[in-house]
Amino acid sequence: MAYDNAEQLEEFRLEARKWLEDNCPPSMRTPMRDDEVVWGGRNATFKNPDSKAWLDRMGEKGWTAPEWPKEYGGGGLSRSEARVLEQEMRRIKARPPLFSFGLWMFGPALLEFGNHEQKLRFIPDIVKGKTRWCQGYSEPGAGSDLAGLQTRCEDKGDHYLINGQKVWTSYADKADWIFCLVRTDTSTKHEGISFILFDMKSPGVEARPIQLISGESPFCETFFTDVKVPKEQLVGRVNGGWDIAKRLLQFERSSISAGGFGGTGGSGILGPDEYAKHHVGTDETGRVADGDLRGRIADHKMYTKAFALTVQRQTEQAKAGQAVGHTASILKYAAAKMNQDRHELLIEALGTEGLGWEGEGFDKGAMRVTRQWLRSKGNSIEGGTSEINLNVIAKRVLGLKEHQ
Amino acid sequence: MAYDNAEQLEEFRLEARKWLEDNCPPSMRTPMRDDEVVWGGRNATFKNPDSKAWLDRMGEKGWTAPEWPKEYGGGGLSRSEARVLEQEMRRIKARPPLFSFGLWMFGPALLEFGNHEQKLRFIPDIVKGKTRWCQGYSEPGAGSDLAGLQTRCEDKGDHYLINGQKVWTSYADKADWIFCLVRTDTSTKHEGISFILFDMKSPGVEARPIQLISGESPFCETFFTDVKVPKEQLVGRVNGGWDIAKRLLQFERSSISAGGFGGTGGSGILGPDEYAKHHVGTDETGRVADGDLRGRIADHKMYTKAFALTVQRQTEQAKAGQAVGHTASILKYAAAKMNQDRHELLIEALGTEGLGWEGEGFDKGAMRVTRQWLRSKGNSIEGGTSEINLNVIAKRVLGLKEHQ
Amino acid sequence: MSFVLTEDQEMLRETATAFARDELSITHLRALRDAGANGKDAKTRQKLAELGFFGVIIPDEPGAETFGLTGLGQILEAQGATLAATPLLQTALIAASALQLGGSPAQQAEWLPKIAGGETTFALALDETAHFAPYNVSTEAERNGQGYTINGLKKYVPDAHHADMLIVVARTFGESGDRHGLSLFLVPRDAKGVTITELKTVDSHGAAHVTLENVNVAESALIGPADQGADILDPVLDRAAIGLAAEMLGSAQAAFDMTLEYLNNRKQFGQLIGSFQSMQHRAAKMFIDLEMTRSCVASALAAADDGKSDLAELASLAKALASELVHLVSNECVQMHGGIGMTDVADPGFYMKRARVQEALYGSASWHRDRYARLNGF
Amino acid sequence: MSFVLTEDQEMLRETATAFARDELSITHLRALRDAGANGKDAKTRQKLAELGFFGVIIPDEPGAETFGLTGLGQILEAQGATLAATPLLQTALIAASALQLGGSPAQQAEWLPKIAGGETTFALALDETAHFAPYNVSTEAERNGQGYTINGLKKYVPDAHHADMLIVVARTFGESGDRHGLSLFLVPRDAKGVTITELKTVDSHGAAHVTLENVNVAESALIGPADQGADILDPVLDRAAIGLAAEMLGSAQAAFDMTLEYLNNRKQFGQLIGSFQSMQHRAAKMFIDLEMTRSCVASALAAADDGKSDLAELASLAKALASELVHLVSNECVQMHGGIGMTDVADPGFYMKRARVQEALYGSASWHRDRYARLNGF
Repeated sequence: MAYDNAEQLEEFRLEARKWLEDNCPPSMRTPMRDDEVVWGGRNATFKNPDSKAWLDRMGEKGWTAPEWPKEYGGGGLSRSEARVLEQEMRRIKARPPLFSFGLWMFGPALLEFGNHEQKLRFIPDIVKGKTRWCQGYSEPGAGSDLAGLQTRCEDKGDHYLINGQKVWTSYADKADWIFCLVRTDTSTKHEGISFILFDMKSPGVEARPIQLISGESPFCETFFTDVKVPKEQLVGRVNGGWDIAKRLLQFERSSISAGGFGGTGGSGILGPDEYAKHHVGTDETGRVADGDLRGRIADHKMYTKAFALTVQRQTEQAKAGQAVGHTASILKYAAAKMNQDRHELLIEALGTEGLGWEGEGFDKGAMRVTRQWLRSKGNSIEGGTSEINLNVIAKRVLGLKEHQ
Repeated sequence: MAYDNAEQLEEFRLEARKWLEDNCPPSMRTPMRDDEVVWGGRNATFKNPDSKAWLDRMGEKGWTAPEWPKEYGGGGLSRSEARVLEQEMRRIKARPPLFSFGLWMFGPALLEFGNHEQKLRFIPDIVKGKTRWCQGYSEPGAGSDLAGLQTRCEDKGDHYLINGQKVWTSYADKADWIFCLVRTDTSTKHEGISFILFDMKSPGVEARPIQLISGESPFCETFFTDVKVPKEQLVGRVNGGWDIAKRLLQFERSSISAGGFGGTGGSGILGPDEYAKHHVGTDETGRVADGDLRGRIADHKMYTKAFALTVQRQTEQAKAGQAVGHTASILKYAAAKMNQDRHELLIEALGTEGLGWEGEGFDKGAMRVTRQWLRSKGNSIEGGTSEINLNVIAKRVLGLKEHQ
Repeated sequence: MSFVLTEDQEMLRETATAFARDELSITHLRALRDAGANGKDAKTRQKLAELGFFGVIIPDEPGAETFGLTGLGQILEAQGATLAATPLLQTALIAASALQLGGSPAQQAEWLPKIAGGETTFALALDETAHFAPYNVSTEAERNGQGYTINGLKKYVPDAHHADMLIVVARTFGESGDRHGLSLFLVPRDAKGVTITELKTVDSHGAAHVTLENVNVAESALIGPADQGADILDPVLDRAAIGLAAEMLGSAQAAFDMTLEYLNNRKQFGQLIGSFQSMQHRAAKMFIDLEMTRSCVASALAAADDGKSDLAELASLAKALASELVHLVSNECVQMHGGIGMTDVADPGFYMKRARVQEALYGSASWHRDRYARLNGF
Repeated sequence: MSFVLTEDQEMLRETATAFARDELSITHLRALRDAGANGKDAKTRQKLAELGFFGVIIPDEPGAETFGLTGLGQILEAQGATLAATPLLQTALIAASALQLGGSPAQQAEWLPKIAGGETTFALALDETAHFAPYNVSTEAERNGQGYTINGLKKYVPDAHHADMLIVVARTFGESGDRHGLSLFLVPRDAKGVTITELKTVDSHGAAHVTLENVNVAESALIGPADQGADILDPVLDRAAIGLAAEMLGSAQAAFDMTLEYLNNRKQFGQLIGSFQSMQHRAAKMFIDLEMTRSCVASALAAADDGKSDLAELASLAKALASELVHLVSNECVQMHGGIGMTDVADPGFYMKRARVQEALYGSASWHRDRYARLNGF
């Protein structure tokens, strides 16, 4: 860590600042709407040509994945440098150039468990946003009990043959490739699972969007019928996929708990206190007139603040080598509760204004809240249910035993 | 039920009213303080000679146990007559002449499971308040898991020999006799339990009061060392005690859920709304100034009202033959929550006035609240924990299955 | 007060339950939604009329016995179980009550038979803001030569997108917030100056904003004495809250039953999910709350029928508990169903969506807690 | 702001934790209680002085570094874990802060060394009613020739039954409820006209009512400018709330650890009670709340040391969360211990009793939620 002395870090900061000044288009320094998010991939769409330029430049430099090795197209930065880059981007309010399950979940796992050829083949395209990945994990019979999965993967000598069904595959209808858990041994549970990659254009793959209660369809049911997969696309060893799966779930929980829920966040949406002041009214001293509702909003805002401070504390402590362990489960649980409470309070504060679905007569922002309220109900289910997170905390953190 | 026609019932009402007018001393028609409760027994104490007269007259008539058979000293009344008697007593605000575990729990069980000789021997003295009974159920290693009890009962030919320890024996230091669960077979669990009765003056019995966090000592640890018990004092069959135990627990839960907690109730103690108005203050429209606290008090008062209506509904429905089943578990759970919430709110509303223990400087009524607040914490433990009640509801009422 | 239904009421309950199950299932609601019906369902209205459900609290002849609000409550509970959109709450309960409590003999003679027969449906146009606040009425009814001219805007009026008649609460005296000065008017939906803006709502029941622009009504359109409309409105709103609470109880019970069913069938980790103790305890607690709420709803219905003086208190109790219950149960229903609960093809989401509409109408839990406290003097 | 302790603070934390464990256990508190000490413990005071704990936020020489409130917070957390009754909150935190923030150079020179050395202890005499309401002061200080004459009654003053000096908040202008017009006075406990009524309290720490009857003090007894005492009082009370929150966090963590221990040892139905899923989920939720509260307490302590402008907001956050936490955990501690938890020989009850005192002092959760909302403009 000799390199990381303060002076050299300061030098890096100036370089990064200069580069960002030169390369981040002004339109990329404004708040991003949900429909402006860049997901990359073969069929990438860009609402604004600047989005493409910004992604290309950042991808070329490897700064979409600042800490990944240069060898595979990453930025090759140290943890400290990456943090400086983050600060500098925040300083100019630069948008994230790329949203990607490849960056957040699959890439880190492949770097840890993949072989050199696999990394060379897949990582650079993740960094540059050229391949959009989706995650083939849950199945109709395997939700919380993920290891109960049934999708068959048979060894046919020169290739694998895959048959089965996944659900809750995020954006499977838009993704180029899938990283997928499959069963390679039916005689055992956890030890019969493998981790495999294949192109979503392979014959026999079909993705059908699932309509949610919020009216949106970010997830798919995905069907595999005699899908042929080259053998070199299996990651790690045959029947060794469960360890990769677990590690990847940690990356997933961390990315959820750090980023919170709801993509770009609720820009343009007011807080429950503001809606309450507007719709419920205030007393002569400016307080929300309904004291009961006001107390519950205060309680929620405190929880939100406590959550932010906890993220900050755990980050600092991890930096200082005082990691608590399984913080992702703690934050995942709390983030789900927080986001759901927030939306319940928003809907309550909005009154009948929060009950619109579409069309005339309702405020557009309020209708977005209504949809997000329904969407937030998934927060305690997706990426590990709240119940599973409580189990993990009880057993792994608190050391409570199982029935004997 | 031909006898129970309306006319005859009306006749009984007039008789009962007349008898009560003649026999219930005026001082027995005033609210009762905690220290005026009559528990009967060999060493009965009466703060007021009228209490004794009232007990003697009611006991002689069998109206302390109105529905028990005349043969054993009971009132021999029908359900409808008993209800009329209750109404007439309430009309003149007559005090209950006797508090007694014999009346509430042991008597009903003995009438169901005992033989004729046992009933003749024990029931009349319960009715007249001459014998005070206590309950030997819980043990240090057998609380929620009552059937795990270890107190040994050995068959010594002409008598039983009992060795072991009970805890949470209510008023064991004041009781004359005990009804007790003992282990007569160690090779099996539920099927190795018997139900036995013995005199607390028997050699080898020792009762040590347990001091509670509230400072009071209503319960004892009770030790049995080579206690000899005549064989005719075993109720039902050897190893058949668990059925009696369960039935008796139902009587216990019903008596708790019907009567609520806290003996004679909180006479003289204000409600949380009144304490809040006094100590927290009110706004210009007379509302409790703290809107958050006010909302929580309202919530609690609503729960209390809902509880009372539920007791009433279940009574009426049972009368109409529409019993829900296991209502005791539902009401026991709710009564504990309600009483605990109430006392938390009382203490919160009292502020520092609710933090006194003894001596000068605090309001006497407030100090009683403080003690009752601590005592109320036992409500979700005694007579079947809230967790056990939830288990019972989940399995027996809702039909949820066990792990397989 | 009795918690036990009469034999007639019990039969009515069974009829209503069977009808809701057989003809007004959630599948029916989903089909209507997908067809863009937005809660408009003429066929169902016809069937309800045939069953006599519109006239449950209207005596066949003056002084005759009816099933009472308790009877109507059984029907609303049954339709709550399947989330059916019907005109019963607005018409058979609210309009019938308003006319019975405040209508002139002529009004009663004209409208009650039409209600009972399902010929005419109504909608109560009251709220002007996003939160229930019955005295916050700015809509003005000004005296003119022959009657009144009404101007104002009513927001989120349930059933106004299909009802034949409106009962408009307008101010004839004082200012917004005053209890005194309110008056109730009968206004045909097609009266000149009435504009109905149909709303597509989260529960697929629909509703409408109603704009009144120089709407002229005759003197005879006034229900009860001018300025004293609150004397009619208050007990009508209490009945509306109680009726809605009965509906909510039905919704909560149905969502709970669906959850239990799932708990006893779905496996994870080789075990029924209902065999996990944390699930069992959560289910048991919901059941206790259901039992409590059921008692409150029954008492409130009976209090209305018996003319009890604690009607307002019991109405607030029932509506507040039913609100908390229906949110708890519908949320747990989605959560315990896991991913499938989040999908539009499954039923749990429908309960959650309808629950927020049920809460918002005629006073939220928070509003009723506040009123309960006021009624209890603190 | 840093969530990571300095090496010095870490050592202080370890010392304090070991000292509390070894010398101030609950057994010690129980023994003091049974001896009727009522929180008076001269021996402990002596030891705290020897350890230097009274001077943790007082620099050895002007401008020198101290352990800061963060350091003192570690000690308070440690004493919270064993529920120890010490004069540290009143003396080392409140009195030291008041003198540092508002005292004249002469007052600082006179009193700060005496505080640091444990020679003089203090008690803040503020509240006059049963609820924390810092501006509701009716105690009057009237100017006389040489200084002031004070009259009034202070209720439930912590440590006043053994402290050497009082800091009395009195009104020199305006009326009860006004922020302006408060003044702070140094008053010896044995001053003429001061009556101390010792209170036996539920937590066995004791406290006292203080009556001031024509108590004469010199001009020099005034801390800071007259009438503007709230400018000193407000930040002092925020620090007090934060220090108490640290203590509460310690209590909650200890009660939680005790519960975990029991869950992992006690069997029922042949199983460890901690292996039942409903227990596991409840424990896990408590742990999450503990983690959240720990973050808030640490931030609030750091904000005081860094002179951050959001001190008030963070103080309310920490105190409110710590209140909810300590009630939840101490109640679950009793419940999960079952019958034994209800007995006086077991420790859980002590936590529950102390929790209510901790909540009542320097603002309840409800009070701080209200303030948090006000600070956030709603």
